[in-house]
Amino acid sequence: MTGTVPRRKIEVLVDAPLLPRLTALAAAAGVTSYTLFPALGGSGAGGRWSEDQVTGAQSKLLFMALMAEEKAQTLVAALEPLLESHGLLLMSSRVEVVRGGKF
Amino acid sequence: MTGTVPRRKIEVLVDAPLLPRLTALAAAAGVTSYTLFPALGGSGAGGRWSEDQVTGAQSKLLFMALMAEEKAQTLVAALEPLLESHGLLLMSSRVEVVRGGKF
Amino acid sequence: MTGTVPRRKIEVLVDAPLLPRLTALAAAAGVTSYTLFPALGGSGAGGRWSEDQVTGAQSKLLFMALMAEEKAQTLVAALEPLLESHGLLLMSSRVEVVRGGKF
Amino acid sequence: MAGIDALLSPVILFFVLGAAAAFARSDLAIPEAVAKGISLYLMAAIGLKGGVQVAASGLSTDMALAAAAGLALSCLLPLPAYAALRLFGRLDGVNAAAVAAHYGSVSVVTFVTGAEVLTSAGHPPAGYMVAVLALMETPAIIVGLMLARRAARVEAQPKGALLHETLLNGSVVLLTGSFVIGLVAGKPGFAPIAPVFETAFRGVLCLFLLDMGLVAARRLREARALTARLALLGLLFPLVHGSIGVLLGSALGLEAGSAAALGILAASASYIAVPAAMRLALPQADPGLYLAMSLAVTFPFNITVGLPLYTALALRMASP
Amino acid sequence: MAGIDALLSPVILFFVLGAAAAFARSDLAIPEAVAKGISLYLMAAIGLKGGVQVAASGLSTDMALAAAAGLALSCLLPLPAYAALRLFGRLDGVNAAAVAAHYGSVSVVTFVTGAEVLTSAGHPPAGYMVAVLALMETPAIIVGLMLARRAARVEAQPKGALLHETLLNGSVVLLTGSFVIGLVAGKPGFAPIAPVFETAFRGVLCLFLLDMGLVAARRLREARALTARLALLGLLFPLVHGSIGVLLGSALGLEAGSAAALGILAASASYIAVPAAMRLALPQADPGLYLAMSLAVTFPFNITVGLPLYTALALRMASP
Amino acid sequence: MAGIDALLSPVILFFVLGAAAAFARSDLAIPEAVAKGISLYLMAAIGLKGGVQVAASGLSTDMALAAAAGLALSCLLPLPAYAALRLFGRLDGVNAAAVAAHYGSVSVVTFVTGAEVLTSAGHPPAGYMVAVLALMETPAIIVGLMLARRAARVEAQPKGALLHETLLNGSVVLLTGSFVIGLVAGKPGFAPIAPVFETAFRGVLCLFLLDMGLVAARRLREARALTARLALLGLLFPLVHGSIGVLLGSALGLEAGSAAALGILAASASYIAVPAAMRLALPQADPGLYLAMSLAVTFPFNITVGLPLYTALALRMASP
Ligand SMILES: Nc1ncnc2c1ncn2[C@@H]1O[C@H](COP(=O)(O)O)[C@@H](O)[C@H]1O
Ligand SMILES: Nc1ncnc2c1ncn2[C@@H]1O[C@H](COP(=O)(O)O)[C@@H](O)[C@H]1O
Ligand SMILES: Nc1ncnc2c1ncn2[C@@H]1O[C@H](COP(=O)(O)O)[C@@H](O)[C@H]1O
Ligand code: NA
Ligand code: NA
Ligand code: NA
Repeated sequence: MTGTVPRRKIEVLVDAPLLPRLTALAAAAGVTSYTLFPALGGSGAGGRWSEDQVTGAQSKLLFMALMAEEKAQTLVAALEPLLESHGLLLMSSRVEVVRGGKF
Repeated sequence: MTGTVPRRKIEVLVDAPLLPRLTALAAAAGVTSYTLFPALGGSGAGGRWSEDQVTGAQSKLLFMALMAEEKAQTLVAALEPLLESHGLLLMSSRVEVVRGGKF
Repeated sequence: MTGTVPRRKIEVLVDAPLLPRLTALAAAAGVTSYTLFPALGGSGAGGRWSEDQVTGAQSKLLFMALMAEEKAQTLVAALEPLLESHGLLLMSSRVEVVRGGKF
Repeated sequence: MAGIDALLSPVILFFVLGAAAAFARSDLAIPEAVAKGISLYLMAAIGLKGGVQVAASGLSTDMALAAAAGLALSCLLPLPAYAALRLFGRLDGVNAAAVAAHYGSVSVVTFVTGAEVLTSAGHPPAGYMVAVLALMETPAIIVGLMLARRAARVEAQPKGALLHETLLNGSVVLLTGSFVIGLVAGKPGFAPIAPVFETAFRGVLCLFLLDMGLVAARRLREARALTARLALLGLLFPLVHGSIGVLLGSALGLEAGSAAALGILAASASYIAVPAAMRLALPQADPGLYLAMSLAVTFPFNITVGLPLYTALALRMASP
Repeated sequence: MAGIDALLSPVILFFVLGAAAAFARSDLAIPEAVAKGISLYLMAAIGLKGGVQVAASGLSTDMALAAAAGLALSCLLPLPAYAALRLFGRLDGVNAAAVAAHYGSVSVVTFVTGAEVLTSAGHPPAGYMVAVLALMETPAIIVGLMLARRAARVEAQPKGALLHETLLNGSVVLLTGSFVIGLVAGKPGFAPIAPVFETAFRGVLCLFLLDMGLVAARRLREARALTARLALLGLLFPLVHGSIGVLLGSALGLEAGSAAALGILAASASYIAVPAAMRLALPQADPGLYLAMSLAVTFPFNITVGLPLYTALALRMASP
Repeated sequence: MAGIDALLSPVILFFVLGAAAAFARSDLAIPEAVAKGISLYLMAAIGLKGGVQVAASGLSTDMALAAAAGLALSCLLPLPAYAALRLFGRLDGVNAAAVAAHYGSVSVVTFVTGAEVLTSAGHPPAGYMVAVLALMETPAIIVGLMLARRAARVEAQPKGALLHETLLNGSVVLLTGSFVIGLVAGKPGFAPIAPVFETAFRGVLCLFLLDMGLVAARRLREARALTARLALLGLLFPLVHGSIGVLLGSALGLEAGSAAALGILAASASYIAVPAAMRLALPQADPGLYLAMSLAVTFPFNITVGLPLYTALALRMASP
């Protein structure tokens, strides 16, 4: 594909009240560019949850950041304690981006 | 990447009223962990749709589940009749996850 | 995996007011099937943004389209001027789809 | 004249504004969550008011007659509609059955707008018409599915599931539930919540019809499957069904307002409960088609032209 | 009797309707954004009205006494609750501490519904009870975390951060802020906005309780972690805490309405501020458990059975 | 004094509460869909009320004069603003042009809040000022783009497209459409919807300004591009433009309320129509910059300090 470069895409499904901690850890690892997507609900070992709750305590969102391979390793390492203690889901995958200089 | 294991990510774009059937089929195939994301609109062979409809009949969401390779094959096979009859879109891709024991 | 075929998934993070232009360019490149997902917020070189703004000027969404490899190249080429001028993020990745004849 | 007055009331004008904005491709849009919230409010309000009125007036034979008439209309209207859609509309069996189900069922917003127009013209429909509305929502779905099953090899459905899904459709539950709450609470219980559910009703309806105008016109613009023949049927069905409803209501001795309301129910086409059921049970049918007909053709026609017509017909039948 | 009357008021009936719809697995649902919007409206309204009342009545010793009593209840009630959850409920230390924190804190919607019931029974709580409500939201969180820390090796928290997060929780800020605005604006400043924040209040509360019924019943249906023993505690805690609150209020000489309100606050369990804090500070605790107890057991119990009980007890204490 | 009174009205206090919550980093937030819904309601209400008033008072030369003055201000104010932004603000041409366009255009919420303040001070602006508001939204955009084109090689735009997008911007369409509906419906048609669009207006405005306070303060906190010089301009522009508007209105013989409203329009800076147009047509310009200036500096200044000032100036000009 013309003009694309490989990057790593890191996605973390995070509880809304935890987001500030996640972005702070990411920033400390040098990752300040990211995009957030809403999640609607789900099911896991801890039972079902769904966004239509008056209590916001269980709403979750997807943190997504693109970066170079090395930086991704730093980020995953930096997030690992939070992933462990709060049982968060992290996915890592390979994508190609256009205008790779930027990302 | 330290501590990650490969998993398959299955995503299905599903009409909101069909979701209970999809999750029932998935549960029957042994997949009870998933996350749902909202979709806003789209366009396909059947024309355009958009979420800002009073009628909820055309709103769609994305079902996403991570699992091991073998389970993914079972799931896709279990969903195939529903995919066929209702013309749903299923995507399958490879991702790495942290704390693979859990997923 | 039984019955799946490889496709390319193109995702573009686009400002809401720019969407009509993006879909027009995609249509001109022969891509008329796509799905839109909402984004909630993010951070980048241009600072933070978040969807909870009265002004809709900074809300963004994710344009996602599946297609064959060759078409993806055409699409990326067709979108490149818009990506450049408006600094949009484009990701391209490989997925498997079921019922590949359709997509 | 009541007709022109009704057309120039803000409620209808906001619908026209929404439609005009969508045709001009303005980016005006009401957030989906807000529109959904308003439609739930409208259903709760109409249910409550109906229940409170029935609590005041007591049960009556009129009520039983209107209920029976409504049920009959919901079951029977899809049959000639199906024939017309196949023969004149040139639809295949499954699509014809899906569309016919929409026309046997009812549109809550058309009813609500009609009740407002009738009330401000001095002919409020009886409170029990809300119960008739709830009764008419689902039978047409069953009839439509039976038609589809005769026409084509349709995937066997887990029957209980579908029945459950249609009978417990959110709008049916909210309407019926609010009706019962109104019945239990009566006038005194309703008084403290009347500012929200009665005084504010018309104003909120304006905002909702603004959204309906936007939605209907956008659908019309994007409707690919809509042929001229089908559009014509989308205008004829409400005219014919509405007249049948009014005449039936009058023949059963309902007062003018209730007879007109029965006509409005018959004339209206569903765009909430039925599309959801069809998407589940008849996935082969094209949602672009049935939503275009009910939402983009019949709904606007009823709001602007139909309501004054059915009202006038009911008044003429009432005055000997 | 006031109790039955209260049960048949539309406000409570809408809660029952929502719960029934969820148990019947209807797809009725109120958009999350709308429910959130309504809950913010309710907090602003209750805060404003409290502030306006205090502006009219001035400061009093009653107010100081009620505040002290509220603070004490929020700090102390978690302790016996924790013991009961460990010994009778068989929970581990961290989960017991998390649940106990919920029962020390308060539920705004329970208070709001109780205030409506009390007001329509002729015993409105004093305006300053809103300030007591705001005071009681957070101390229980601190106590709960201390209990958890004694029970298990809990991840050391950046303390300032958590304190900040609980004290500046949106609901606490909005309640307190609206209270102050009401205090500053007084009756004359409130008059022009009273149609929204006072006249419309009850009707909007109906819609909100419809949603709460849906949410509570769905939680109950999906609650896996809820044992019979824990469900029993979810009924006993409000009874015991509510009685303590009423007796304490009466002993301090508060009028019947305010004593009942203190009981309601003590009886209620948080499902907004505390769950968010627990998710942050005690991630090992199971949200399915504490939300099921507070939202799916205690909340419905308080709304339907508890409110009339605490009211009756307060009235009996008041009349010698 | 009217100024202090206005500052202590709940409408303004809710704005202050929102800003304070955001500065204290509270997680208080109003869902985007609800805030959007409220802003559409405010536009519909202000349009309707303006139309109803013009229907009552008839056309006048004042109206034509005010319209011409508004158009002239929207076209001309960007020019000196552009110069100041380049020379004193040290912005490049494209960013200066984008910011200048915002200051030529108007903010609906500033106008609405100002109209409330003026009305409760006994000087309601004339109904036609709503039409002037709608007229002033878009010309500044065209002027801003022309300035940008002179300053830099700006991507050639499909002209029709942009003109279409700005003229048919949702807020312009809703304002104008509601104005026309008010004109057609008149007092009698408006009466049944007045409880929603008039009685409830102030209370709803409180909730909206709470959100605006949150949004403005968050923007200010996160604004990186805002230099001290630009912030100063964000305070000077409204002062200068507001004074010009008031003086021009007074010179044209408008009554005090309308002259003050013209000043408020001139002083206000757009944060809906213009940012959207700039994002499309001038992607090189920095949204963080122009939104910070209009939303985080000028809007709060106008709401708290500007409104009383322009009112006082208009009253002094009126009383000889
Ligand atoms: N295998 C999975 N695939 C997709 N989402 C998952 C998976 N496992 C957990 N989740 C999501 O993570 C949330 C918490 O998971 P758990 O801690 O297992 O309850 C679930 O409610 C899901 O939304
Ligand atoms: N190639 C594609 N890429 C992304 N989304 C698609 C694609 N094809 C279909 N869709 C989505 O699936 C919906 C139904 O597709 P269709 O059945 O083709 O009308 C569309 O409205 C899109 O939201
Ligand atoms: N590396 C990245 N990963 C994820 N999202 C990004 C990245 N870079 C930019 N974005 C998104 O694109 C938006 C605009 O980016 P920018 O032009 O750098 O301000 C940001 O606010 C993010 O939402
Ligand atoms: Na019908
Ligand atoms: Na409590
Ligand atoms: Na201006």
